[in-house]
Amino acid sequence: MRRTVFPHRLLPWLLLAPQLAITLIFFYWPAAQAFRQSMLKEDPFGLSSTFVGLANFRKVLSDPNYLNSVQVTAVFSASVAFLAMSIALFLAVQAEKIIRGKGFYRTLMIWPYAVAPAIAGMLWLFMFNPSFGTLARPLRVMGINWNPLLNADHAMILIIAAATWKQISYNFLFFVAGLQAIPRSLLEAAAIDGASRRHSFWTITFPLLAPTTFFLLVVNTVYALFDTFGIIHAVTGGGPGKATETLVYKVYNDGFVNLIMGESAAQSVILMVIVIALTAFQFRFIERRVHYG
Amino acid sequence: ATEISWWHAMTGANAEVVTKIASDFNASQSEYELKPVFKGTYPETLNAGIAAFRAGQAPDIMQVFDVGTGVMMGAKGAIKPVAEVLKEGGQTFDKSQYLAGIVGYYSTPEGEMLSFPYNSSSPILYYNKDIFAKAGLDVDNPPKTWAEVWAAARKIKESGAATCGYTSTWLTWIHTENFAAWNNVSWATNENGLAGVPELKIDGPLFVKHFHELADLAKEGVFVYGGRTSEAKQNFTSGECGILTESSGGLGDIVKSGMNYGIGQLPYDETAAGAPQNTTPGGASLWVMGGKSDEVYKGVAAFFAYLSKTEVQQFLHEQSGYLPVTMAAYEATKASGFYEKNPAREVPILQMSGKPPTENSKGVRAPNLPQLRDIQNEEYEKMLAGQQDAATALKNAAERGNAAIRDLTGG
Amino acid sequence: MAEAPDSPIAARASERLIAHFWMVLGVIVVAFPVYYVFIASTHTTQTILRPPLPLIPGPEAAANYRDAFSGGVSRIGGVSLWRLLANTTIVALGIALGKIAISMASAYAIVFFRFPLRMVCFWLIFITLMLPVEVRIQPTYKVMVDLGLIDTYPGLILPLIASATATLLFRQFFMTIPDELLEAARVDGAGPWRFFRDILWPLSLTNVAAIFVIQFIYGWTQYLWPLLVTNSNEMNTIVIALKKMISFADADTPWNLVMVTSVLAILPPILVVVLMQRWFVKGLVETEK
Amino acid sequence: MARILLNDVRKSYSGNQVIHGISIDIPDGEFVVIVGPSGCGKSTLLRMVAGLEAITSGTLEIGGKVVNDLEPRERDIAMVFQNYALYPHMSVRENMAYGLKIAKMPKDQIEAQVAKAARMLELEPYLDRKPRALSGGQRQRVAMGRALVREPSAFLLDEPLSNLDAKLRVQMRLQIKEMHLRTGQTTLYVTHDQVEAMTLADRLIVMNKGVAEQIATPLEVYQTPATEFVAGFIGSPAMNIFTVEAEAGGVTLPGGHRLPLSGLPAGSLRLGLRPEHLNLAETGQPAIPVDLRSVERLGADAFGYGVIAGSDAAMTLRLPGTTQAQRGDRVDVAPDPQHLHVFDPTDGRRLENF
Amino acid sequence: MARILLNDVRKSYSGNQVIHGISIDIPDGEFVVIVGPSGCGKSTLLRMVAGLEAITSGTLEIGGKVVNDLEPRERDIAMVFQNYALYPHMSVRENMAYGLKIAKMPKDQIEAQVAKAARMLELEPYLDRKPRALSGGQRQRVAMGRALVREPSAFLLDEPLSNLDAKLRVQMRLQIKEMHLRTGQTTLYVTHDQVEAMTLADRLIVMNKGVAEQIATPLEVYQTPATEFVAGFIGSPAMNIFTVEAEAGGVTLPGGHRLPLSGLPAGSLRLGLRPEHLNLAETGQPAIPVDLRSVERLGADAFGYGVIAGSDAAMTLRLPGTTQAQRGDRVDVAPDPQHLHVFDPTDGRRLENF
Ligand SMILES: Nc1ncnc2c1ncn2[C@@H]1O[C@H](COP(=O)(O)OP(=O)(O)OP(=O)(O)O)[C@@H](O)[C@H]1O
Ligand SMILES: Nc1ncnc2c1ncn2[C@@H]1O[C@H](COP(=O)(O)OP(=O)(O)OP(=O)(O)O)[C@@H](O)[C@H]1O
Ligand SMILES: O=P(O)(O)OC[C@H](O)CO
Ligand SMILES: [Mg+2]
Ligand SMILES: [Mg+2]
Repeated sequence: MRRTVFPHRLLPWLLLAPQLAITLIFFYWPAAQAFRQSMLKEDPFGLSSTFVGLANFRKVLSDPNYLNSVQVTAVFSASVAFLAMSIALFLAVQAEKIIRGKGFYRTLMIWPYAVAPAIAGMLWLFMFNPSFGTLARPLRVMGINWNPLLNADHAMILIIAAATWKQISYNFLFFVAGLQAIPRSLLEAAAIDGASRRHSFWTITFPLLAPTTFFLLVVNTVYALFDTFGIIHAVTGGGPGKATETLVYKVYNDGFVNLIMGESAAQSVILMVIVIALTAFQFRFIERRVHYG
Repeated sequence: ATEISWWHAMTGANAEVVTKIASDFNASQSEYELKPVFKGTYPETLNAGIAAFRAGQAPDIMQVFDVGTGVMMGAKGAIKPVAEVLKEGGQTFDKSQYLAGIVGYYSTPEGEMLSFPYNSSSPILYYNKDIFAKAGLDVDNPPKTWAEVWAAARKIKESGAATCGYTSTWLTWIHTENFAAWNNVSWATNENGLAGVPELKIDGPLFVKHFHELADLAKEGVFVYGGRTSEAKQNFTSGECGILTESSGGLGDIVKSGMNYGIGQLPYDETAAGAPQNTTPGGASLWVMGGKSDEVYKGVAAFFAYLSKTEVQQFLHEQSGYLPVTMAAYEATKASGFYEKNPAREVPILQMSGKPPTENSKGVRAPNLPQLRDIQNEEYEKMLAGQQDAATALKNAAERGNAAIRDLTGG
Repeated sequence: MAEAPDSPIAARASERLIAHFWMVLGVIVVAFPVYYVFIASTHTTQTILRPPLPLIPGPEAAANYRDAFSGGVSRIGGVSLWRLLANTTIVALGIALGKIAISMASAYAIVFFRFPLRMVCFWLIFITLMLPVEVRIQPTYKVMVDLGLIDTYPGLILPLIASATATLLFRQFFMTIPDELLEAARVDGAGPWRFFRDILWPLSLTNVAAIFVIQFIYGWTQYLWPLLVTNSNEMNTIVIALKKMISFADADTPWNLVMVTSVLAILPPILVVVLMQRWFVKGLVETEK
Repeated sequence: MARILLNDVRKSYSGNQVIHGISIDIPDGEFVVIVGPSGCGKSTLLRMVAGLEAITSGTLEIGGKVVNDLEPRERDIAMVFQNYALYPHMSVRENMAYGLKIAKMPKDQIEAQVAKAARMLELEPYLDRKPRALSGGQRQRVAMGRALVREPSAFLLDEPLSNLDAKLRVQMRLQIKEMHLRTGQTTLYVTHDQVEAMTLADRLIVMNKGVAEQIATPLEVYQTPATEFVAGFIGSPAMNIFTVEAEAGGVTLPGGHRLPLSGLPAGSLRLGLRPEHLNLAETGQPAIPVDLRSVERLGADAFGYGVIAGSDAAMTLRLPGTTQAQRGDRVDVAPDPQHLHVFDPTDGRRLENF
Repeated sequence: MARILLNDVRKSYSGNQVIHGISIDIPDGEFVVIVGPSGCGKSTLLRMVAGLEAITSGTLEIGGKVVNDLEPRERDIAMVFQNYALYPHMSVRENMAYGLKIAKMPKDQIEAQVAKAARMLELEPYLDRKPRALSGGQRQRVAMGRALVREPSAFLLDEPLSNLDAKLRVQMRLQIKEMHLRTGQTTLYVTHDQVEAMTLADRLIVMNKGVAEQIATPLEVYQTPATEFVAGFIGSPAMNIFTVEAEAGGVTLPGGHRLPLSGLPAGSLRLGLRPEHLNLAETGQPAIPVDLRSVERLGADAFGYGVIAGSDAAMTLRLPGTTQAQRGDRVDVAPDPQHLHVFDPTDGRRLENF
């Protein structure tokens, strides 16, 4: 923890007020509503609703499809978070080495982030549709029977790739910022101590990058868990079968498309609990290993 | 002027048509001002409407896709039947003026029209004439039955004219719901759900036979699966597949792709008694939301009356590719010689209104049709991937679907 | 500034070459889809509809872009391209700036002050890292209606700045600021505001730039929320207009215009990135002597 | 201008006490130097006065006001940090001007002040550089300048000259002294340098393990160190201290040598002799024989390091720069009886009354 | 073990030259101390040898191999940084063990090495602390320890003792010397401390503004400084240097005083007299009258700072610690004719042949 701090009492509250207000209105209030809704059985328009207690939860948790979805989510989220972070870190490290053209690469790396999800779905269709996709052709030529429409593994690979692709830019940007804050003197000391570049990366740079990495870990976990249903929706629609139906896609699909309100709300409550647990875990256990300057 | 809000999900050229119709309507009178608002895809529009209704801000008119019909009908207090609106609004409403296949779909079993059909479509068959020629198939006579389609498709593949013989969009809508209606077999009990809570019958022998054949074709690589909705259209425009079954609404893209295409009726199963019967519409209809002022309802009624006008219907039909909803518009279009130039436009109308609908062909309805389609798609995909046979796939689809329905209706 | 390009701690030429190789590869993979859209925007609808698409620009660029600007987009969107761009810019800027302001303030409070309930606030905020708009859409919408924010810019902006990611980022960064700097500043007579303005802010610029870029783009590409809280075409954003053009299902999508609009929708964020480049200054972190 | 009063000030880091109750009354304008071994708590003490470190217990008054709970900026102090703590994003000029800017001094006055300090610190060529492009000593001077430009009521300096070369150091030392004479600001100054400590201080605080062992003028500390620790710490080379057995008429040194020192209390004692008070013995004079282990030649002087013959009690001798003595030689030295230091072997306190 | 050979080594920072061509041949095992004013390029030179700073031109050989383009780790050196550069995320123990771990030394051996260094540096109680919980001197000792545990062929130390107290410093100095005697590693050592420079060095490099003004043994440097700069820089307090007019039979000092020094070349000259070579004049002896401006009492000695009467030429005197002289007094001092230093007034070079 910080050695010195400002002693003010009121000021921190003033500083926190906007965020707290917005959080309460736009997060806690809706979350409370979702919680209420999860105990109801309701038609979409809310014309009739019956209190059913925990029935929705019971139902969701006993649904084998839901458990399947938990598994899909675990594989998908872990892969996306891991890949998106490691590829971005790798590229950020490369970019740091470059002196001329750094800005150029940096700009290009951010492009995919600028692609609205609405367009991204279309792009992936055009590129990876097994028969006419521009990039599916080369795969075919290489003898890979590329068919994410029917092959569950291919579909999983495809959405992992798409979700990773979308997030690399984000991670890249923050890794670049994080790398710049590492004192060069420490790398010098490591060089003197005989560390190879690779070694000093893993023993000095990486540990000192931990605040950024930790931030990205939290953000990427959340991203992989939540913000990816748009991509799944556009790219595989949860299929083939239920091979790519993640928890949040299911929440979205059941609530938004199928309009099964109570169950969808129950699912989002479960999801919230999972993420609260995950976030708490990350802050309590993983952050212990983070070294701040 | 009283403002009337109209939330819709029309994109592309169809969005232009909406804008044009609205401004023409506004220009035609001064009492009401119709304000069309794009609210995203069909599910997004429906959700926006629901959220708005719950917040007391529902629009006056809302476009809801075909599969949302069940939900809207269930929301008794939230909507106002169109028939009522028209009557109270002082508009004469003569049901017989409308295409029976379409109006039937959006009415109660008792015949009260609940929503106003805006954009209706019907699945038809497209084929690539160049590929047909190359494969030595009759370029002017597309296959009429599924058996003929299978044969032609195999020939295309075998002859090397194309890598894929046949593909189709919407397996649920075309190969299940319309398959049932067109071949006059039951999709579900209770008049396919129009008369009450349905119990799915999609694991019937005719369905099994059909999907069995489709699965075989897929195994041979003759049939290529393109996705759950319209994605397969691209497999056709790219020249990869020789035959496509797809909504009549898909014509625009096919025309624009510049390919040498032909069209035919949706194929039927020649072993089915009475086939071909009639197809059922896809697309969407306009629902009037409840709890609005009389003034608004009057305006809505006036708009629907305007929309029913022959020249408006004719415009809608010719510009958007959707079906006209009135007989008069159809006749007028025919008289104008439009169909000679665009035979593809007439086929869906003929399919839909060739015979008076039976219990099996008025359409399908379930409170959770999107979910049922999801279930079907999942099972079909497993089947096409070779993980299960057609009988199992359909049995699973029916069972899981029925369970979902029971769940919802508390049955 | 002596950012010695020849410092042995910096990569040597051979390594730089390898780095270039990886960057080029990375950029190709990552930016390819964008290139793809650009290529598509230079072809006719017909070519686009008959995939696979060629990988080199076609001859229709001029025609397509002229069409888009001379009303092609407004014909479908019901509002001019300029208006769309203006709306989107306002929303994106509002979100980016709002988020930076709010989250810097709260991270500052959490890191540089000790006060009762600090940890409670900390958890209250960081638990909200989850739950995207889509999942909480109905209640949120109701709040907007109650606050009369439908069809307003605040309505478009406020709910989207309610996330803790930026706060987390600034917290992480603030925690790495050496104590000495705070101490030196306090001895120099700086209170919380001066310290923030004179020390913390300049040192945070790289991160602010990153957050700004990310949030600007996030705001720029928003779709579902703007769609929900606007009932007037006049308030549409470019992504809504874009979505309005694309139809996979029925009929006629002016694919060439879609692609042009996609390119135009990507350009401003890219411009922002380019303009922000100079804030990504090489760290001020000292070398050892 | 301010009187600084510490009253039993203590500091613990998570239960681990590092300042064990220090009390001192520093009248307005006094120059107090804190010395002590590394880690004894000098910086901590300074930081507590500055308000950067919470005071665990005790009270601190500045200018007659208890300031335990006041912010650093409310204490009107300037401080030079041991590790510089320069603002990395500001140029040298901006670093120095920062405090003045906050105090809302007019621009031209700021410039004048900064220019003056820069001249004095020989920093003029570097005013527009960022700290990272400076040498260690230059950075230290900037840190110094940042404090000098301000005119606070108290100055706190934590080893401000440790990275400077001898010449500049002498120069700076004189300037600090001069400035102090001119402005009369109360000053607390931490240093390791004996010369700085002796020459700058009005009073010296000699700290050891969080305790102030002696607070007195430099000469007092040098001449009458209060404890064995102080005796060994102040003075360079350090005082030679060893155990002797005193009886009437003389003492027995390690190695069994006897010296006819009288008047010491009988028994085991710690005897301290500064190298500069050991002269080469004339023949016949009672002397201490020292076996030299090494000789360091510094120019003007040389230091001989050795042991009392026949023992392992270390002895340092100060020899003339021209001495011929070398490793292995035996040298006889005689202590100056005026300058004997005697300490209690149990608690290390000085024994005065003998 | 390695010979280090610098051949016209230069360094520029973006066009700004800070090392102007330094050549020196350091035979294997030599202990070379670099001194010079702050900012003269000492650290830069060291960093070039370490491989942390690219060499702008010239060649650097270590152990007979040109290493200009080698990575630091390929040079087999250890270095103590002026600002410590401790790894903030590692404990003291880990900081010290880091280099050994990389060298794949067995675990128990690492532990032994670290324990040894920690004992020597009095760091044992802090082995498990992170650097931020250490005092300045403790940090410096860790930095030192990090280099000590390794056994490289060359040691580079950049003011490794500047933050230590006098006592510890003496102790460390002796230990460094001893270790060097034992292991015989070639060592480059930067310091500001005259005592360190004089006692540790086999040879001294006196740098000024990027130029090596003199490279010689400490005593040579002290006794026969090659330039006026060196003369003024080495020795503390610094040599008094002023301009005199020499003619046959005597010189005229500032203030018009005449001294009967013979044998000097006629004309304007710079005359240097060390404080320790000015003795209080006996009555009648030709003397330099000095008006004291201040007197610093250090215990053993006192320094008198003043000017030659009637001029503003500064004079520093070394007086006995017991002197009664004080500010305002006039003192007559006589130079030791054995220890005159004469420099060319134009280029500052020493004039030997007079
Ligand atoms: N990155 C840099 N860019 C420009 N000039 C620099 C840079 N680093 C150092 N210098 C300059 O080079 C000169 C030599 O610096 P160096 O650090 O070698 O000095 P030094 O002799 O070690 O001084 P000190 O005793 O104060 O540590 C200094 O004047 C310094 O200002
Ligand atoms: N944050 C901390 N946590 C625990 N112990 C600390 C912390 N900071 C300092 N200490 C310990 O407190 C003691 C006093 O530290 P301080 O910095 O005051 O020493 P110092 O006298 O200034 O030494 P130096 O001359 O080496 O700078 C040291 O032993 C140090 O290890
Ligand atoms: O919109 P269309 O004509 O593609 O019809 C598809 C159907 O609406 C699917 O239910
Ligand atoms: Mg200290
Ligand atoms: Mg240096």
